[in-house]
Amino acid sequence: MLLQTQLPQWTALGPALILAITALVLFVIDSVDPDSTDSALLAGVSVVGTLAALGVAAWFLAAGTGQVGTGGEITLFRDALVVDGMSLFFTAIFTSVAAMVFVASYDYLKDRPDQAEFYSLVLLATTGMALLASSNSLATAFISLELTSLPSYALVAYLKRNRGSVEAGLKYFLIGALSSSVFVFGISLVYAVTGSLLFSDVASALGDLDQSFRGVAGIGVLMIAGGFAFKTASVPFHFWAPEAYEGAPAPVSAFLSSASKAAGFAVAFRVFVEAFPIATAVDLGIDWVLAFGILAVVTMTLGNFAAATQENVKRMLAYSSIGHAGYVLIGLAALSAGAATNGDVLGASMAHLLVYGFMNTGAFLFVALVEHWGVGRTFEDYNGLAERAPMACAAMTVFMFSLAGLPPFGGFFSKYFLFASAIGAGFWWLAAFGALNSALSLFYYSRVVKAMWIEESDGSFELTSRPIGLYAAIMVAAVGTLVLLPGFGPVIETAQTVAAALFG
Amino acid sequence: MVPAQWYLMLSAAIFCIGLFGILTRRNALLFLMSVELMLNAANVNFIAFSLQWGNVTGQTFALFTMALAAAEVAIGIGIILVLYRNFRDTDVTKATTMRW
Amino acid sequence: MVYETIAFALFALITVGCSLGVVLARDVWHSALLLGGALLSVAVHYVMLQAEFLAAMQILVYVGGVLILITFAVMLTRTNPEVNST
Amino acid sequence: MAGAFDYTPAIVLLPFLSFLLALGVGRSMPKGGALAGIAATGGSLLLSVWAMLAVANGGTYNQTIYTWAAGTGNSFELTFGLLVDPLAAMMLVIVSLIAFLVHVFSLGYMNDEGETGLPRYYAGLGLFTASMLGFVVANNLLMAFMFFELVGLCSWLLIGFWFREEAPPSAAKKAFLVTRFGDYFFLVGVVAVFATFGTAAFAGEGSFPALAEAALAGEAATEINTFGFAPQTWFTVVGLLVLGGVVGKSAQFPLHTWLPDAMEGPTPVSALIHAATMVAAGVYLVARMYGFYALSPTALGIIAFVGGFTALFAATMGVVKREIKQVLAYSTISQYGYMMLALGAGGYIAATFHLMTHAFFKALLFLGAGSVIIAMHHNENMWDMGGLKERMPVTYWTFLAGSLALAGIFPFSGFWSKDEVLYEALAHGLGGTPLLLAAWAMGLLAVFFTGFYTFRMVFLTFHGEPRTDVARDPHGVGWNVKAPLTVLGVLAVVAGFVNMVPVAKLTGAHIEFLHDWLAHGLGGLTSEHYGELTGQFAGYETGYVGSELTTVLLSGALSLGLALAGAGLAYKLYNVPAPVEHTDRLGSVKTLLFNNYYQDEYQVWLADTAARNVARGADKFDQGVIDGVVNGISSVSLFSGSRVRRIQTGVVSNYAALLTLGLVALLLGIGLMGGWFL
Amino acid sequence: MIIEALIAYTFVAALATFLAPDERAGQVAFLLSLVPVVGSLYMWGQYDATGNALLGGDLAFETTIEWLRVAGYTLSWHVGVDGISMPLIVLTTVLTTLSIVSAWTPITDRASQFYGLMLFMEANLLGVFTALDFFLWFVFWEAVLVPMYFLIGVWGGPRRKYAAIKFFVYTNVASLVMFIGFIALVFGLGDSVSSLSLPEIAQALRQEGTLGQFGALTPEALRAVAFAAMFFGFGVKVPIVPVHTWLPDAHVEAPTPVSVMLAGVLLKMGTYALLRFNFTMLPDVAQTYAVPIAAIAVISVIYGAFLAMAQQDLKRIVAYSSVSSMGYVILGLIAYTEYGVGGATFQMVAHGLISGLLFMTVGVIYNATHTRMVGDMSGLADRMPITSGILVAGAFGYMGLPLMAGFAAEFFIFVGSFESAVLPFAPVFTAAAMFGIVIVAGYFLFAMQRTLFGPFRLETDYEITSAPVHDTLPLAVLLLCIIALGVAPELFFGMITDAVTPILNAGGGF
Repeated sequence: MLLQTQLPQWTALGPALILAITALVLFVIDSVDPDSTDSALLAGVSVVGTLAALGVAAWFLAAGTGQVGTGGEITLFRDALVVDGMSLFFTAIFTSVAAMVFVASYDYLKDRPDQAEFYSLVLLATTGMALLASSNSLATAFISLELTSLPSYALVAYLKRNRGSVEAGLKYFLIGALSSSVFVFGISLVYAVTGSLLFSDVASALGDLDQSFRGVAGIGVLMIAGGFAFKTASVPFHFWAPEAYEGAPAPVSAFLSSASKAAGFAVAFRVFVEAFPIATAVDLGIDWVLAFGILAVVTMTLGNFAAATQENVKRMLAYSSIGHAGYVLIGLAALSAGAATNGDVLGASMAHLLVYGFMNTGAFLFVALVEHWGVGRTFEDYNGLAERAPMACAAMTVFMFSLAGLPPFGGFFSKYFLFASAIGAGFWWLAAFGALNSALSLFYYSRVVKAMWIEESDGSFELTSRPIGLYAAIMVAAVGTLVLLPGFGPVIETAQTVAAALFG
Repeated sequence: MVPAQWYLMLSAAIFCIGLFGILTRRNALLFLMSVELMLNAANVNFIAFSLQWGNVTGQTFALFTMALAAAEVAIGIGIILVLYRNFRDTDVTKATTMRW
Repeated sequence: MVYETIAFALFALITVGCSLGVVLARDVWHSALLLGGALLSVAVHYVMLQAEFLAAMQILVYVGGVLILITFAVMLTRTNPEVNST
Repeated sequence: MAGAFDYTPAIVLLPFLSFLLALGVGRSMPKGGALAGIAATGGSLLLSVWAMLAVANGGTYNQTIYTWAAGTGNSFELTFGLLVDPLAAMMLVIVSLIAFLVHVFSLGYMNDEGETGLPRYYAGLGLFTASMLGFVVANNLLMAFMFFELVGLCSWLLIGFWFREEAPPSAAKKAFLVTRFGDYFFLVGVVAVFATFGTAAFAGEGSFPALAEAALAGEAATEINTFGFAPQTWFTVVGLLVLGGVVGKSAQFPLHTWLPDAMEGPTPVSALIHAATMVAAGVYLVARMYGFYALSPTALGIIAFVGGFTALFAATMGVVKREIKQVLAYSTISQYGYMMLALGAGGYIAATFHLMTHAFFKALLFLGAGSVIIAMHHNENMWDMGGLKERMPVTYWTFLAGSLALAGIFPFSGFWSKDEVLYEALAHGLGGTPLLLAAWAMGLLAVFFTGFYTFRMVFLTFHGEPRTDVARDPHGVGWNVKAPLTVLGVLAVVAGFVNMVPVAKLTGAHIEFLHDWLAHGLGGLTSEHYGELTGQFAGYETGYVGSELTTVLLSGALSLGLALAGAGLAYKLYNVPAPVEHTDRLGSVKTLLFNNYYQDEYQVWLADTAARNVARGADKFDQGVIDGVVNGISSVSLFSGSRVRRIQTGVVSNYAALLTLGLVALLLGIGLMGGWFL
Repeated sequence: MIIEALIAYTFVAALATFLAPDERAGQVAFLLSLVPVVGSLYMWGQYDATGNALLGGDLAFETTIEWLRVAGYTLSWHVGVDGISMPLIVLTTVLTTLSIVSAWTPITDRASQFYGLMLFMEANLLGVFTALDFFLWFVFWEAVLVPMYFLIGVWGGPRRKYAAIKFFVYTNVASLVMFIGFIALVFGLGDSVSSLSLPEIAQALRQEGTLGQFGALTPEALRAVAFAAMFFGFGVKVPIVPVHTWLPDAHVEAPTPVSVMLAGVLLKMGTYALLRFNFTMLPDVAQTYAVPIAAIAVISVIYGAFLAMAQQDLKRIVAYSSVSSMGYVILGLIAYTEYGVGGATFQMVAHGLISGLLFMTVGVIYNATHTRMVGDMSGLADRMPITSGILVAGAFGYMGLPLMAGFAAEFFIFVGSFESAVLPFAPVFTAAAMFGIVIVAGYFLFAMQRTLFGPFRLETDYEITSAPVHDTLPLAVLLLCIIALGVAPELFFGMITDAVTPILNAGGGF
């Protein structure tokens, strides 16, 4: 109410603007003192900026900006951008993840060059994500997607003297470039048949489409899906993910696997629901729901099965991240035209992404902590770690069990609500596949727990320091993961409300 | 005026050629060039159908594509250079320290 | 109409030919040159499609920017003889 | 009058208290808890006698005292209650008397011999007595079953008393297992009774025998669920199921195998088990619910036949045994066979009579054997004895009295009861149930063997020359051994006089006290009622050879003659200064008898080898197939995981190719389904 | 509010124990765990309800607080106690305290973590037995796995890692399958339920016509499929043959106190859930498939008993015999008679106490001898008379000795299932299952004979002596409880039948 009446409309983009401005501030700091390694200042500014953005997003969300109660979505720049509940919800996810990553980076990046660049790149990527969640046209979607991707490429290759990091950056970039050309080509095909890039116009044009063009439209739609599959690390565009997550600095992996994935889903949800409405698409024979169903099953299966036999914890997490993409895809796969359950399914997916943002970020940050200690990356290296660092290991246990979907952690609710809503929508087979994979995932997640708590350490390592930033970030993530169980109500209710608004 | 479908064919051909390049060549720079071809294929579509539909949306989008392609190339070359520095090679199949 | 068709066919051929050249040429340097050709011929298409401004941009941005960057990279990484191999 | 019944629970609780005392503070009590046990059983005895007097005055008692479990809805209640009628009162006296004597005897057998673990022993005795007394006064089948099981537990505890050796624990296990096997059927029977009648009360209007009778008579049949069978068939089935427990506990063929092994327990325990408690429980149970069995001729026939066969079968095995207690063990089996025969033949009184006399003389024999064993320094082999007559006269004379009773020699107690058993079988057999005649014949034949093995035992033990140094100079026994022997010796002689049927028939004198005793009491539980029932439902009628009197006399003469013949043969073979084994004359039968007809072998094979093989097979199946599938699923998952990850070759060109392939496949799939290419 | 207070208190106690020093953790945990015992006994004393938690009527200590709304369904903090859960709550608190005491000897390493996890598990178990909202219940249900995984994995035997992960994944698979089945059912109910409150769902399911088409499944098919899924899901926990193989591994590897909890309470979760879900909510399906279910029960009884017979490890013997005993529970449940279902519930408690006692005793023996193999021991009764005596008592309790809880439970079940009107050939099934009492006697007697009796012969380089008092005391307490329940089953049985009757009453409606 408040915003709707008293603030100019453009302020609805506040979170994104704050992020962008923070990035610029960082550039300024960097240009004033190019060799600055004052982590505290850089990280502090970044954290303040992202928290401010998060605060604004949460405030807007609570105040109902862009939601049905206050007059519906706010469209800006001739409908190119839209601010509604969903975009704010996702912005909250991105900024929370980014804030945790920044806090953790304070230690991780200590004594490294180019810190300011790192922080500003992450901030720019976050800005891109915020815009991505708000984009209401294929053009803004593409641009903000690239704005997200381009800094990410650089971030993955941030450790430029580390072969793994560089290799990861290369692969990420190459697959990314290929994917974005596919994406753009898909957009061009859709434009070819509809003559518009605005979601609503595309939708109405598709509704009147000559049946003979449906092949072109269909290829375009699926190619666009491919572009999002890249961003969300879904099969078959997932190939970059294991290497990128493994090779990248762990905070970046956390950022990419949590926020970037969420961003991909944010835009995918909006594009497919708004630009290619199910009823229209099915009439044209473009059954993207089925396509996402197949992708969901294949993605979760591939991700989990590959994760089950990894030796490297970080790579295991990478594959698990693919598996989770598969779960979230259920949100797009368990839809049906005009069904009342659509909002529930999509909302459950969104809620899962939020919880995932905490637990997965936490897990990668724990890996960052271990890397910081120089312990090693394989499961064996983690043996007996709990004796040395019980608090951190307890937090990691929380993340692992939460990822596996065990209570009393947030991942339990989000995963089971996701399955439940899929069943509720009649797609019980998706839930069944999810359940199978979930059981398998328990196996490999508990391997980490087993290594930390059950295995004997060989006593060869000493933990030299207690990095405050990393610890703080991990604890925040752990507490978030825990609190999201009893406090899941607002999350799921908000998510389902804003998701339902998308179908409205 | 040439029918827009022909341009569709053309762009498809260019796209496929670019894809073919990506699949067959191992040099990272050729990879980049192939991607440029594919992006151009999309641009051909945009511009052709921009005319067809009588709006400038397509043209505008093509402009964005160019700008982003340029940025992408810039980033890409940066990465290729550090790749070269680390692996003494621009062969993308050589960087396989991480797999499985 | 006929001229347009002929022109389209011609430049389409050039575009496709050059593109094929890009991906088939053994030498990266040749590829880079042929890419320039392809991009230029696409620019011609733009002109035919009444998008002169974009054609100009195509030439400026692509041929002037991207291609130079690529060339630069080719130069920097050329010391290795294996670069030529496909 | 009612005062006596108010104290009935105390009859059971007193020994239980002694059990608790011995278990809890037995270590610090004098004589290891023996005195508490003696006091308790003495108290029980007094109360039992009081109760018996009350019953003699025409009182009976049938009262539910505790609700064990009550369903809320329309289901039946499970209760504990007391039933004191003539049968129970008599049994109470017998059990508490023998338990009392066994306690006293144990002072000599256990305390004086310096055994360790006495508190455990007396705790066991106390619990044993309490369980048996509880069983005796039970007023419903469930309560009976529960105490029946407790009796089994106690037998396990006591038979395995010397647990530091190999054999007693094994024998205890066998005893429990074999009787458990029988109890399994019993339990099914109990459950079936509840399911059928909704009650398991023994006595009263709503008791299950009464309901069954009403059902067969065509009254009130609607309340009864016979699971689709004809009522009589179903009652037979239920009766036979309950009989399983009887066969097990009363050591009837084929579940008799545990009893000889049970001789591993202390001898006073054997006396208690065989005379008054465990083994008697089975027969007592049949007598207790006789009103139910009487409804089913098939069940009765089976009981009679099993009884007769067991009587003969066990007697034959008894003739070759070397240990004194083994002989007694087989004699026990054989004698309980007679009781079953009597029950099956409609001789409710005869069975009860034999139960009583047997309790006295068998307790006597066991205690006498115990006395001999004390004297022989715990050597039980009769071939090591001989000539003990002079050295331990009290034991000898009492033992002889018991032996005469066991062999059924006139006028000792066993004669009267056994004679009545055989007479009932004969009379009802002649009355139109020829099956009983076969059972009678076996029982009669067994008389001969009984006489033979009994006196073989007596002669080998007490007569002739001592064959070992120990036998020449046996250990003395104290008053606490002699006193119980004397009491029981007197009883073994005179107990038969309560029911001298042949004399009564001959003289017309009214001296059938037991008949009168059992004829009154609660309605539906009297011997007369049972007689009516067997007549009505089992078709038992009395037939005679000539007149009733001739039949009685013929039967008595026949059995006495056979017993004397057996005793005479034993006299001829073994009452010599230096007896030798004559078993070789039996030829191949000898091996058969020594091996107890290979009954143990097949049962051990079943319980051990076969069961273990099944178990091992099941285990293999479980580990191999069922768990194999579980582990297989995980292996397959992990294996496919290790394959799946191979897709990630690390070569980015391959990724691009796979990516393209995937996209194309998806395009083709969705396109074909959506009909884009049409 | 007492339930909330108890659960919250126990969570806090768990936390406090985590922070306690290792040397004192055992005592701290014991003292802290006394409060739930007292609390549950107080609840038992105050208990005056007569209803069934799912089918209505009086409930004790009921609270409902709305928690969240998802997809049009309300989730609440909804707890309450009826006659079925009350005994299980008492069982849980008592067994936890006793297990904690019994852990004093064997658990020397990382003690505060151990005891903290035990209390954490207790809190969740209390939640399982009181929760009346599906998701609330499910949270507790799944949360029990986590401490159990650690308890087996960290403090277990040589193959503890394998056992722990097997337990973990196996039961998790089961939960997932169950979840899908149940949720399908809920969605099949459509608008007739607006919350995931179990009573609401149960009552709706028991009403004809409320269940609608679900996807391609007709209401009947949905009932059957959901029943099967839930039966599998809960059956794993119970466990029933053939999904039992995690149990022996988990039991053998788990340290004694954990085995006690596993056998004593965790298995009861499965049967409890079967009763609450399958047999209360879908009585018609259960009755339709009575024969296969009874067959599974009988097979579990007999097959489990034979498996126990084949074992050489005392713990494995007890573990497999649990499979056997749980088969009786299934048999009682499918009978749909007062004694059958009530007896099954009673058996949950009885078996909890008895198997707990046996595991503890085996643990005490293991503490002294460092072996559990039957073949390694002989004549232990000579050195450990009291422990041996208790083992004997426990074993006889397991064999169903009258006046001990096991007999009461088994007898109720047998009587109930024999007269079952629902199960065809009920007498045959009952008699077949009852044969288990012979086999169980067989293997326990064999095992006792070989371990406790005969000449003492165990080569050790240390003295084997009587167990310390704090090891023996829990055994004695358990034994007393077992005898008390055997002599006076009405302590629980009355309230159980109160709660069971509504299940039966409406059950015939289909």
